[in-house]
Amino acid sequence: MPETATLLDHLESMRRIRFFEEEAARLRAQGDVVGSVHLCNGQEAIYTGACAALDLSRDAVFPTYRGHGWTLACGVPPYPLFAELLGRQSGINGGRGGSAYLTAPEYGMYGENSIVGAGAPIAAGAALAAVHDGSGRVALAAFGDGAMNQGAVHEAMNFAAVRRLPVIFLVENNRYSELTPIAAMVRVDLLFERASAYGMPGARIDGNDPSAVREAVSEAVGRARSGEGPVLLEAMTQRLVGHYVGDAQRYRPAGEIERALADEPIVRLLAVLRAAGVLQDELDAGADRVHAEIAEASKRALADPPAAPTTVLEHLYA
Amino acid sequence: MPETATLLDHLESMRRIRFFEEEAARLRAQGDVVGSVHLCNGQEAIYTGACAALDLSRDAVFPTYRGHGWTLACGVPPYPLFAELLGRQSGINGGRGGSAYLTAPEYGMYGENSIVGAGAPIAAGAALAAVHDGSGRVALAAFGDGAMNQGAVHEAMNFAAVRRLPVIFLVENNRYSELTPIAAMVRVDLLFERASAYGMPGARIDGNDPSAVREAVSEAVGRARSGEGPVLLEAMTQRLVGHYVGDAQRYRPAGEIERALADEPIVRLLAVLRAAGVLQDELDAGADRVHAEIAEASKRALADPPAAPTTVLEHLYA
Amino acid sequence: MPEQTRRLSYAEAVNAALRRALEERPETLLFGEDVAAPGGVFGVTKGLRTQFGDRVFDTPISESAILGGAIGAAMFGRRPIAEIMWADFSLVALDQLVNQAANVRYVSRGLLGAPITVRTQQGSAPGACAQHSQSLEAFFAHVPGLRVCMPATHQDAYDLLLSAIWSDDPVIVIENRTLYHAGRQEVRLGGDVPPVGGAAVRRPGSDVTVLTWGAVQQEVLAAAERLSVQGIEAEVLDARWIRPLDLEAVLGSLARTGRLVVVHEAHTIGGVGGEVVAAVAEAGVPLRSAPIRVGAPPVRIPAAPSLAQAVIPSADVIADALTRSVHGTAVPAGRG
Amino acid sequence: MPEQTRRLSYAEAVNAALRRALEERPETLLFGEDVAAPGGVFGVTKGLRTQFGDRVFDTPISESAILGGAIGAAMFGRRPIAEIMWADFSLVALDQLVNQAANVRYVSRGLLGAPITVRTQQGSAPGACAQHSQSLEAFFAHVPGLRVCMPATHQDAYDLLLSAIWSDDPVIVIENRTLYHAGRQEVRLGGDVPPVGGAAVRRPGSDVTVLTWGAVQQEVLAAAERLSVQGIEAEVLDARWIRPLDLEAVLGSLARTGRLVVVHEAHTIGGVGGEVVAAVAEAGVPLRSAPIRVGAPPVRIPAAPSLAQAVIPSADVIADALTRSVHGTAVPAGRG
Ligand SMILES: Cc1ncc(C[n+]2csc(CCOP(=O)(O)OP(=O)(O)O)c2C)c(N)n1
Ligand SMILES: Cc1ncc(C[n+]2csc(CCOP(=O)(O)OP(=O)(O)O)c2C)c(N)n1
Ligand SMILES: [Mg+2]
Ligand SMILES: [Mg+2]
Repeated sequence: MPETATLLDHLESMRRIRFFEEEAARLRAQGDVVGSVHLCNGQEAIYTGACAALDLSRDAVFPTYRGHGWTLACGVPPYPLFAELLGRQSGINGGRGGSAYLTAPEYGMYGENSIVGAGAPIAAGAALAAVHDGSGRVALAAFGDGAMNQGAVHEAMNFAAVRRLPVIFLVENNRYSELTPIAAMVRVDLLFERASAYGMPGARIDGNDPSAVREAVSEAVGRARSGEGPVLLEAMTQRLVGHYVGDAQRYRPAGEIERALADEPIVRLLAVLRAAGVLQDELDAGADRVHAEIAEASKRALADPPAAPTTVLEHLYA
Repeated sequence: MPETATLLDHLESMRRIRFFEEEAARLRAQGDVVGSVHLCNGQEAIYTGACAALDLSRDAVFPTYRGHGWTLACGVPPYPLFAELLGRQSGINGGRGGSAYLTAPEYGMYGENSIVGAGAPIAAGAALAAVHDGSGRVALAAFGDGAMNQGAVHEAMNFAAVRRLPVIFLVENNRYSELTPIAAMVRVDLLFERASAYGMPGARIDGNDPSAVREAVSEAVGRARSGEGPVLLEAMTQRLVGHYVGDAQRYRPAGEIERALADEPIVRLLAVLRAAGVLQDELDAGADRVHAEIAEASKRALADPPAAPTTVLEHLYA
Repeated sequence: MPEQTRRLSYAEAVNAALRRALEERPETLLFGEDVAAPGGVFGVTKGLRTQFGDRVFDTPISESAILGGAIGAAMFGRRPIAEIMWADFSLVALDQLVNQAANVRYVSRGLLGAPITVRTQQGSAPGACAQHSQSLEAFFAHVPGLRVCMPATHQDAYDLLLSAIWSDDPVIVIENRTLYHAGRQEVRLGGDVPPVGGAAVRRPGSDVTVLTWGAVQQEVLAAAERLSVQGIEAEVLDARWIRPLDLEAVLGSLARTGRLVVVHEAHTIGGVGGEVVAAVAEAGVPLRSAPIRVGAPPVRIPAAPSLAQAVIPSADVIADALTRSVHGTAVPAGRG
Repeated sequence: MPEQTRRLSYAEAVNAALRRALEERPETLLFGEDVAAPGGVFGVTKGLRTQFGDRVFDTPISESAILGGAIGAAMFGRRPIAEIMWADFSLVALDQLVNQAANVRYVSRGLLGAPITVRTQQGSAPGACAQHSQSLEAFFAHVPGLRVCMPATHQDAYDLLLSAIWSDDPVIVIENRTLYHAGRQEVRLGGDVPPVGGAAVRRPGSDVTVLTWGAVQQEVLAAAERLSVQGIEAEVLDARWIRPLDLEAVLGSLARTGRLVVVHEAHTIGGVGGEVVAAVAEAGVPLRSAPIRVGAPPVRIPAAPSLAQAVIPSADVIADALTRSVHGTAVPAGRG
């Protein structure tokens, strides 16, 4: 097991994501943020663990519309991220991307994708570049369990396998596609089992444990950097919230969310840390610090002016 | 082993296809037929075996541009098929389909498809209809080894598996995609292995033995009719000719075609029949009959007038 | 089904049309992502799974399978109604509509058909990203063999969808999510299913003809009312059907007004507005001022409302175009 | 690369441009189906694999992976040249061009770009089926963020492709397989790579302006020569670039001729010809007769040559349109 300091880093990273999402939900409910907002509450261990295993000074992640967690884990500060959700000029993309399509390549976050599965071939393409520029860079494509049934994902996996590309396919399996359970999507819900027929390793991992994710991704990164090709990782997790802010979740069986709350990554890691002798005061102090950071970032972003239409026609072409 | 009478039927069916293709090649070389013509010489056992297992009064096949063999095996006479290739008014589609996109639903041949993989979801859709109309019909989607890497095929297989649709996915694995060997397409060339992760049975079968194909397809049809869902069959075979008429095949290793000629379905079945005591004279007489049938059909089609442009705008809409 | 009138939202009108089709046409099927058990991400298909069971089902996130599945089922005698949640998503599977559905009847000379109805919705809405905001009717309208409509009123949400389902051709019905729950209106249910095609006059006028389609019609009507105060009377035509396009209605109106403005939310360059203006110009109709197209400028659709508002045609921009058209500040469109 | 002139086929001109790009731009990659070891199904990429090794490779039949792969590689600093064997096949992966490539630069405000070149070819050829015959430039030309060109001459096959590869934007280069091996011409190689855009005058004339693009240009020139004998001089403009469209060149020519005919192989309804006619009408240029679009009628493209010939614009049909335009049998396009 990693040392306590590392676990405390994971805790802070996951809390930053969780508290960000809680504030984002509030901003959406209040109407300060408009449009569809897809929160990742409960899936934080995946982003924290994976980004800890990557070298984001050269590697890159290609996540989905459910990408606030990835963006924060890549190191984007909460302030420009809130500002982006709020459509502020100070947003990380000046408001052009919004919650579901923002990008921050300068942090190794190569863009959310709001087309299910479309990021997978793009990540494979980045890996293709890495093969040719000798940079040793690795690309990580993240998408949901439902995306596994999209043609582009299939093509990307086969393409990466046959060309031995340094790309990691990371499935965030929360067992739902929007409002529909995985049983309506696939007959076999062991998604990692698809890997072997493409000729790459596949494994199911605990998506609620940042250390487990970190370990699995580190190993995959090692393989990729040494030219051994792609890997498919299926991280089992759960959404503690709706598909989008406002989703009443009538489709979720009674008790499912309650059970999930008992096993979600932050609760679990807190227990581990307590068991390791970390004092509750220290843990609470950490929470307060992050809460303050989030509150301050949100306040600051809210105060900023909306994106200025004057430059709206710029940057369509080079 | 099936009785001799059945094997002789298979032989006649395969010869009809082979001789048709040989005549089609001649017509293309002469310029009577224009455009890309994709011949199936060497793959006849698949069409003969599969169609023998289907009830084409209600079942349907959805093949590819390499579909002359399927069309003949479904019972379309050589004459309207030649006429279609020749762009004659008497063509099975009045010249609208041509060699690569013809259709003959009245024979259970629901259309070639010249978009790789696109026929797979359409066949799954036909199977979906069968589930709802209680007809017990089965759909068979046929496509090549290269098509296995097309997104639409992946989506069709998963869709069929999760909905338990009565569709058979039959891969004609000739180990080439146009001019490129399968090694450039996939890392694992055991394509049937993809089936299990979708939750359907998959098997590799001898695509050069019509009886083996017939048996495997019969079993799949039985499963499908009884509501047990789809099957993926990978029929191993080979192209004895180029991807299209005129293909110089420089990409094929020395000796490959020669080796294939020793194992191709007609040669093999002739040996079996001789061993079963069928006299060479009878076998030769059969060949002469089919040759005559093909020659007569081609001659008749050649004599027909070209498709009349007067009705070219009709049937775009109902 | 007997005629009756009820107050419905646009979404409820769509739902009523689907229910009627499922009741009256046993060969119909309804499927797509989240349409069955959840009743649709916009609640449009609520209650249909419960009432019609397996004929209404949820699919994997596989648009090629959804559209190809619809085509195959149609070839086998069903009448599938497939939903593509956003028109933007059709681009992962456009092959099935253009290379497949559109060819079935033509190549088989009518032996087979592909009577599928594809319900989708499109356009900009506050906060929506560039991958969820496009207006793509031009892609579908360019394809011989497809029919395309864009219901912009509650009544049309009901009528056009039924026309589409009853049609023996593949029809793309493009709805708009900003209309689904924006208030209730009287909707006539039952009665004969109207045939495909035909524009509708939304506002009579004598000074300028405005042809429009889709949700932007509301901006057009607002602009028209505003100009009416200034004594400019715009005739607002709702194309409703993009393919076939009711050119006769446009020419008829132009014969009275002599001025043309086409307004759509889609990008102007290469948009269907170009088809309309070109067809009118080819017809050689004498115009008193140059025709004007109003649509989105050449840019992606940004998420921030302040940015999106700057590119999506507004009543202001439309009113300005109408004024220019009428006051002919635009160079006259040619002399004989 | 130093200037030189060589006699090349259209295919060899494309090959020369690719070779130059691979030599001068180490960040280029070339991939697609059958492009490497086999040298392309049309022999266009012959010899490049041997000369450039792994930078030129064959892909699975996976257009989404090919286009998405190109985009990702471009985001990571490569300059990929991807081949889509037939434009018809782009429809299985159009998402990657419209929803992905076109958005990269805009959303990131220039932090990232997707400088990909997509080489494809399209159009009707004897015996080709309805799924291998379409002219789809209208689909690409409607997309803000994409560039689209259609080289119709041997020289342009070389020049435009280099402009595309040198461009930092995603560019679709639409070639035509009927041109690849139809004889050799002098082609200037080397020298500066021209910027994107700009039409070319293929034949000067004073009576009518014909704007065209793609292989049908040969029919247009044949028709123009035929009419010249009758004393009608058509000015033939090759648009070359469909997006950006060189409207200035068109207006400049119209200022002299006052008559417009647009000819493309694509279906007229919803085609780019509509954009041209509409833009001209909007500009309010005085025309002496109604503009005319010549293109394929609303129908799928049938395989039989006798049928395809009946729908693909021929010199006869074009000559007839030019005559109607000049003799103004068409109703004049409006009086002030
Ligand atoms: C091609 C495409 N089809 C459909 C959608 C609509 N959609 C957005 S999210 C989603 C569900 C995705 O489920 P999953 O892949 O499991 O990811 P999760 O949302 O659970 O993280 C769907 C269907 C889309 N954005 N793109
Ligand atoms: C979507 C699409 N991509 C590419 C092509 C061009 N193409 C036609 S046949 C073919 C090879 C197909 O190989 P395989 O699936 O093995 O079938 P085979 O030709 O061997 O029977 C290709 C790439 C196409 N028709 N459609
Ligand atoms: Mg999920
Ligand atoms: Mg093959």
